[in-house]
Amino acid sequence: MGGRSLNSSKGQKSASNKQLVSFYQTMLKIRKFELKVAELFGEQEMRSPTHLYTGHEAVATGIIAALRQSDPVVGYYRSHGYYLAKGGDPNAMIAEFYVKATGANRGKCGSLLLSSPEVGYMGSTAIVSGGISIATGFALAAKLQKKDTVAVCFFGDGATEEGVFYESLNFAGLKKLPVIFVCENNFYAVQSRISARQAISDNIYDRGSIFNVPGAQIDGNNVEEVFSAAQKAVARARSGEGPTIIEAKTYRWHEHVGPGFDTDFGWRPKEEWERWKAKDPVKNLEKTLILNKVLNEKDIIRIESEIDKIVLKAFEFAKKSPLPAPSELFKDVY
Amino acid sequence: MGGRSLNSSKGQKSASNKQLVSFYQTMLKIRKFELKVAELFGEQEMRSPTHLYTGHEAVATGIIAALRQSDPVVGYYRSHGYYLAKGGDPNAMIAEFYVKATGANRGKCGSLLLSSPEVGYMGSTAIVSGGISIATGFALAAKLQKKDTVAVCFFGDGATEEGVFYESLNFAGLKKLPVIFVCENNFYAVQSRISARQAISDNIYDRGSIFNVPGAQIDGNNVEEVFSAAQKAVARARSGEGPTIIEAKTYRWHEHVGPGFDTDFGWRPKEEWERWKAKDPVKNLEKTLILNKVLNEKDIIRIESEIDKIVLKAFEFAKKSPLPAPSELFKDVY
Amino acid sequence: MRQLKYREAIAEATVQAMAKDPTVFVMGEGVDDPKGIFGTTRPAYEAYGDQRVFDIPLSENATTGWGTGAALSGMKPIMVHARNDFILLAMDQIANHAAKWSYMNRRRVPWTIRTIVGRGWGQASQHSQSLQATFAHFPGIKVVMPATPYDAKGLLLSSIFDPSPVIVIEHRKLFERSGNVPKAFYKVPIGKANVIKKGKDVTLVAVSDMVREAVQTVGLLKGTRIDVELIDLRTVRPLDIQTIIKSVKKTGRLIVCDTGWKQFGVASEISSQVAELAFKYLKAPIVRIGLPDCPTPCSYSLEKVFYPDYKDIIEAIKKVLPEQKTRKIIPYSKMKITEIDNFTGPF
Amino acid sequence: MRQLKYREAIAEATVQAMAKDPTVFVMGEGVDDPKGIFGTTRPAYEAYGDQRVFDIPLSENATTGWGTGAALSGMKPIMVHARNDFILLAMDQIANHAAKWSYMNRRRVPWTIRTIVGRGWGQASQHSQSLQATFAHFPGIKVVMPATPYDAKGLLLSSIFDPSPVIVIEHRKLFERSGNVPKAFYKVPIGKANVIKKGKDVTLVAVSDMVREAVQTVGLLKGTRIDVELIDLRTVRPLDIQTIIKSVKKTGRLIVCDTGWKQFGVASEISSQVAELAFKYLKAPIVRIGLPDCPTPCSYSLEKVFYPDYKDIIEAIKKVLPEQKTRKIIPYSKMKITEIDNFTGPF
Ligand SMILES: Cc1ncc(C[n+]2csc(CCOP(=O)(O)OP(=O)(O)O)c2C)c(N)n1
Ligand SMILES: Cc1ncc(C[n+]2csc(CCOP(=O)(O)OP(=O)(O)O)c2C)c(N)n1
Ligand SMILES: [Mg+2]
Ligand SMILES: [Mg+2]
Repeated sequence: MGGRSLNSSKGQKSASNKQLVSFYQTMLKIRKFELKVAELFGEQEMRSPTHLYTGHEAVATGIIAALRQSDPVVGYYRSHGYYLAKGGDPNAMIAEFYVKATGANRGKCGSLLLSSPEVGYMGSTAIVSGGISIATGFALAAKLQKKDTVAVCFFGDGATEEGVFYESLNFAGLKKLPVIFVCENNFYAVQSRISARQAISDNIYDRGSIFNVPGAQIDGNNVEEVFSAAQKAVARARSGEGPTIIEAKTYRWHEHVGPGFDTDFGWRPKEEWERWKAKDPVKNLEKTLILNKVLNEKDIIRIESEIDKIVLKAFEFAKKSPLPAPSELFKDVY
Repeated sequence: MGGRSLNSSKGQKSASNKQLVSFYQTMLKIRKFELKVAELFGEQEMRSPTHLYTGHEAVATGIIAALRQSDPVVGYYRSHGYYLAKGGDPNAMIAEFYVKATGANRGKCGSLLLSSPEVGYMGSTAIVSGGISIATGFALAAKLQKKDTVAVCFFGDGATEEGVFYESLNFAGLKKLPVIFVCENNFYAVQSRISARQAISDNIYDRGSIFNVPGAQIDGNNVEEVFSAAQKAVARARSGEGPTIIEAKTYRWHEHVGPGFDTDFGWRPKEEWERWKAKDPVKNLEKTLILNKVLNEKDIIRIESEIDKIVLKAFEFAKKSPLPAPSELFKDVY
Repeated sequence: MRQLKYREAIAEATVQAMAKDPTVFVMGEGVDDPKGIFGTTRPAYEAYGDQRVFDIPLSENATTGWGTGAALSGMKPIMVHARNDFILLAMDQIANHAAKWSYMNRRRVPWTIRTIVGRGWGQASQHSQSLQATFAHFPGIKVVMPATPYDAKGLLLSSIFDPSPVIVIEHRKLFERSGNVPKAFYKVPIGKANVIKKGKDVTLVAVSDMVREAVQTVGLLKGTRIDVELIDLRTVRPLDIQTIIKSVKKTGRLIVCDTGWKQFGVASEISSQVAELAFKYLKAPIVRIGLPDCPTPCSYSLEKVFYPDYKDIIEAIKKVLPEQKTRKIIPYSKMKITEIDNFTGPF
Repeated sequence: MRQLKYREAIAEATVQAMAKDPTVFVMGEGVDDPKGIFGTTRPAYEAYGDQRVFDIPLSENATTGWGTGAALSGMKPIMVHARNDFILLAMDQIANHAAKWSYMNRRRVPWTIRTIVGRGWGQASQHSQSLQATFAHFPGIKVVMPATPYDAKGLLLSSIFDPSPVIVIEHRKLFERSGNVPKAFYKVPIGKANVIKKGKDVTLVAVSDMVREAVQTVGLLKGTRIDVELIDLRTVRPLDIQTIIKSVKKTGRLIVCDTGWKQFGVASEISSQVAELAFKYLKAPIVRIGLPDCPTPCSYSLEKVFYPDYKDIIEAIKKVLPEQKTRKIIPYSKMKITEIDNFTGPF
């Protein structure tokens, strides 16, 4: 407990080649969707605060791959990755970005509050830390219902400064709840550096040690490592051993919200950005797959073009969909 | 850091005999005042929720003895000990219990929200954990003002379940603020046992380890041990080294609120209660002082009778004081 | 009919809900202890044990999120807080999350928060607030305030089985009061005010403990010609404004008595809606009765001026009715007060 | 006169307060970053450095307590939150502690919270709330809402130097608007509404961004005979009800436009006070304009129906004034709208 990785190796299997290819497809899908969003953002048709996940793709992909579709996931405003990895409908996602009636949330949420409860992506929150206790509640229900469901919450490094994180860790540790707390530590909250906000900024994975919640700190840009940590945590949770923290170190390429870059106005050192760009989770997996002869250049081209089609179709669907009618305003308040 | 006691021995001096006698006087004063409150409570003249401190006396006494009067202290509803140890006027205290115009808070607070800012007892709160961030704010001011003030917050074990405790630890650790977090761990919150509420119930002193805040777990019934831990923490704080947690294990003799006993209705094992009663912080110090020939029986009688006089006078003062006039209602809202 | 105390009615509703539906559970600080929550949760604990009635840490904000997650998973959580002051710590989960979840995600959150207003006996500023207006400001939340043992049971049962988040605000002063409570499982509908007494001169709307005071006042006015129509609001959100409007159209006069602060409070909302929807029926200004503009003091000498009572209601009646109607009101000194505050603490 | 943008006026007030008084400091998430808080805090950071303008962890409840403790120690903290939705996390420290501290302990808490209402461009339910009524319900707190660059500076300076806790609720939509702002240090008094335009037909009270809409509406009514008296409320608590009453005594008609929800909101409070204190002067029902009873939707097609505008104000005017007065109002399609929403995100 409290080490940089979980001691137990139960439930650990390294990903098969087939799985790795599927991870690659998911990650590339997330990437390509966001590239298109960034490209078209200036058109002013996707009008809602949009927080790009580019750079983080391995985290959502690797964690969610270790789950069942029925396992509930709660995310935060940087929500596109969870939605797609969980199997949410791409058309409905882009329609939601265009705030259309056909959107995943009928135009009520936009990018930052996306969800798809049908596939277990239960909700996003735009309040930092807001989902942590809710995911813990999913796990509480699983325990009360004696189901082997596992709940997952994704959140940023900033969320670990909010008290509700510790309140939930204590309760999850006390009741041995089947919940996995996934912190995507990208070292920034908006423009604010983690060292300006946290007394010890390198121990998020270990913050559960005082509550009997073990943790692992992993390379969030390496989907195999993410998947492996997730499998261990899921196995722990499903077998009644309780919660786990996974701290995945990663990096956000874009500015906090919107399609620009923090390097544009000199806030982040260009060098830092370049260094992390070299750790591109998608490209690096692609390289490995080619190196290990799991895929060849042709396969890549095929996969790319399949995804391009999905992306294109989704934007077409979204653009031609109608806006919500005024009567939608008062629906679903209660 | 994170051990059961602070490693540094800086600032540590054992209490002189003179100091011990003064501790004894303070503790006995708290005890005797509360005995009288319990005795007269049934008269229904002290009408406000009253949380007796009996059993905890060594904590307030030992900690506050290591402070200057100008050092700000924030307490909670179990407030009588802090008030008296900090040097609050006994007449005004009892008048406040009788909710009189001459009370420390002009009849606006009663027992549970007592304060005396004039002597640095800045306030009590009836919201569990409510004072922790405020005391941290006192320390922040000291740092900004470059003063060597030390702020102290007292709270119960229950308060360590509220997120604001961790939020404040992080900030105090980050900014190395001169604040001491004193947790009086009496194992209960109202009737609820700590084991039903906390994932790990024996490590409150260590909860700051993840935020660079060292801690010490001490015998809260031993005023010398409390004083010694307080001196170390105060020295750390005054010299700019930052915050400390002191977890003082102790026991509340009475029921949570009111003059009865939890053993009355079978909630607590009588045996547990007896065991702690044997650790009476006041009687045990008295025994030590006699054993070491610092005081003799006569001295004790003299001290007792001096305190009895103060107590008597305070109740007389309170009883004959007027109730607040209706015009007081709207005073000091802003 | 069978008599139960308000607190016994709450306890009975809890047990019956749990008997009927295995997804109902109770969590809260001290819910399993013999004195806890004034005896309202212990019977459920005794009947269903610590898997369905359990103690939790002091973490109000997270607790509410645990309830939301559990509710979204098919459970019906009842969260209990001994004072509504404490759930100000949970405002984020109540107002930013639970209130909006259905709107955002089209999945409903069927939880219930039970919480209590403290009043009197020196509860002072942090244990006495009556915060219905604060919670009711947020669409997505429902707020009920039972004033009788009958409603305490029936409204709690409605709340537990309601598909939305409901905050049930009980009142400490009512806990020991007795009233008719059928043994059977029954619901009192959320969003429906109760016309306690028909009348034609003035409409008196009261909330929670102020219903008690209003009933006493009506009693004190027996022998005068004043025919009060007395309405127990029962639900703060959604407001049953139609019942009030209907009454005001008849009486032309309205007095609203709330347990919370007057400013930005429930009485203001009712007053403004009536002034908008029934303006031309009004024969006199609407009078709001609520707490004055300061925190709660501790001393009983100040509580006496802080809390409104029958005298405030009678003064309001004198204000809205013509003099010949109120002439027969006897002096306060001659009134036989039945509502005597015999609460003796310690909490 | 010198023109500044609303956000520049806030920045200038902050710098001037810090120049005048060394105990003033600023803390908040991102206050030191070049884009942070829309540029309002960066000039102070540049002038006074990271000892007096500093970034903090995301811990809204504790932060408020840090502010309270610092304020009680002789400092004048300014705490900044990019949205007022976030300080629901701090309700306990705001309402249970800061609001009551002076009453309990006779020591005042001179802090300022600056926070912002988001509106439009898909802010959706958790980044767009306008929660003045929630905060203003608590005696002990003051709440101001500047509508112009002039007031943004003057009210912020008053708030910083006010001995009590003040919440300054700014509005995102106003940040880029320009107006007269004297260079000198000046204060706009808290608790004093501003009669922007005298008139005799109808009193129009507006709050924050609704002042902008109300001014536009008055412009659109030029050429009709309707003489509107336009009042910018400026302060929500303490309410300057006298200025409103005085106006209503003259006009006999009142419309109140708020940026928050209508139910249990600021407009309801004003309406009920006026109906109580100036009942006999009222010639028509008071009309409240505020947000309808649902969370904020994201889509601009729904935002358009959700947010009230000049049409709602004109409809209200038609409702309260006799037909012969409103006959000359031209059709909406012919009106020249000056207030065009050209906000383009991303936040
Ligand atoms: C409670 C709360 N406080 C402040 C904000 C403003 N805010 C939005 S995103 C954000 C940064 C959060 O950073 P982090 O949790 O690390 O996630 P990241 O954006 O880096 O993925 C902040 C401060 C908020 N949304 N909610
Ligand atoms: C935020 C909050 N939640 C709940 C309560 C109700 N309550 C009052 S005292 C108390 C017990 C606190 O126990 P602890 O902190 O251990 O202090 P002790 O009374 O044991 O000294 C509780 C739960 C409260 N006052 N405030
Ligand atoms: Mg981050
Ligand atoms: Mg305790």
